Amino acid sequence: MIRLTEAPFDPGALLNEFSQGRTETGAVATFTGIARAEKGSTTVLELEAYPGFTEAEIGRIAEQARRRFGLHDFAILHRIGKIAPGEAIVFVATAAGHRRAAFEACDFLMDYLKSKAPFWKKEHGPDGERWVEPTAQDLADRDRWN
Amino acid sequence: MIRLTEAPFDPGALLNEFSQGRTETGAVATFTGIARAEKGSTTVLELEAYPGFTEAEIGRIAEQARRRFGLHDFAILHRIGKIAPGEAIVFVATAAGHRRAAFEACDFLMDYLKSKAPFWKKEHGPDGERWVEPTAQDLADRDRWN
Amino acid sequence: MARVLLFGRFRDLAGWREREIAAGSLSDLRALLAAGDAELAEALEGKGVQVAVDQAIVKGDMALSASAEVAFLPPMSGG
Amino acid sequence: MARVLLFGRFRDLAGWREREIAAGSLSDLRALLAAGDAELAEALEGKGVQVAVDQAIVKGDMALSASAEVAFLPPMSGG
Repeated sequence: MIRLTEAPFDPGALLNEFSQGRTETGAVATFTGIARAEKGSTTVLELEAYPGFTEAEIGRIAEQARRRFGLHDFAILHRIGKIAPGEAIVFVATAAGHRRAAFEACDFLMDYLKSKAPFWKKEHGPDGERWVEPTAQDLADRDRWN
Repeated sequence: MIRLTEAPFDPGALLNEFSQGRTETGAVATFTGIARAEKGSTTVLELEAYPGFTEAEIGRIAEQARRRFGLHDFAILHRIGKIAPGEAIVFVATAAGHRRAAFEACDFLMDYLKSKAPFWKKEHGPDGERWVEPTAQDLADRDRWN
Repeated sequence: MARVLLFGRFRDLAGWREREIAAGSLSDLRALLAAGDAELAEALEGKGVQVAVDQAIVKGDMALSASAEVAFLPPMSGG
Repeated sequence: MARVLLFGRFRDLAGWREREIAAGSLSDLRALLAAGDAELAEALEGKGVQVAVDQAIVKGDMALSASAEVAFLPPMSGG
């Protein structure tokens, strides 16, 4: 499942839906990214996607993760539009037979989403707004998988 | 939060409760371990703990994880007693400022729980029952953190 | 007419998000954009910028069909 | 009287989970267990087995108080 949404979402409901009826999976790892207030310096985060293209690009990488880590399944939900501090921005769940594969695939997908997925992110704060690009750490994290 | 429970639990509700009101956390990683049917060879899993001692030992390692990875918070819930295939055995959640710390702490805690925490695990199946001890992989996983 | 889409900081820089522009190739399109807005055209040549034609990333120049969708994509950052 | 607890496969092997046994030290306790059940006593000496006295892991021999709780713990495996 790959989905973009403009509305706030419920990570717990997604985790339960994702885990349900799995009698051979063994391991479900999740990551929830939450908008940070940055001690008041960010009041709203704004995420833009390229509808159609963004889902297709994520799908391409998710299929690569499925093969590389032998995933049984994955779910990726990403907020777009304006997001308040404390709200979830992204939710990734991975299911595998054993925990190592589930953890690594979840980590891999998040590194991809942070540094290479077609999203553009703007921080709005009391001092105005600024576009955010991947940090050196994001690029180094991504390069671990090459 | 560290808790043992004999009753089935709801990982989604735990994730939401854990994530709520965090405006500086940024990253929540979770792991849910699910009892596998092993294609019918396991019908019931039975987990035993040493009440009091088990929670205290987990608490000692969780505090170590909190310091090592700079965690904002953690939650560990572990089933004991009889568990049917498809039911959750263990849930670990970690909260940190950034995703690397949240992932690594969750991974570290699971390696500990699988190989060193005071639990004893019996598989019941059509061919009888057997006690399960940590695999060579479990021990190798744990030794990554030394 | 190519449908030109600007994302992220390009949209703020240009002051528009979507325009119909008649251009036979990507290089023609870049020249037309530069004639109207030199600052935007320079930003579109920046490090890490990608171009998608009909929702596929392309490198270098290419001919554009009459109904092409051309998107200029600043460095990406999700999550 | 020490309160002796067996966990995991030790309980199945011995056929009991908890017993009160009068023993002044861990080595006395092991000798008493061996006199009653040689197979159990041997298993308790196995690789990876740990002993907790009053819920703290101990190594080697030690004196036991009259109200000591002694637990024999097979190799652990959760999750």
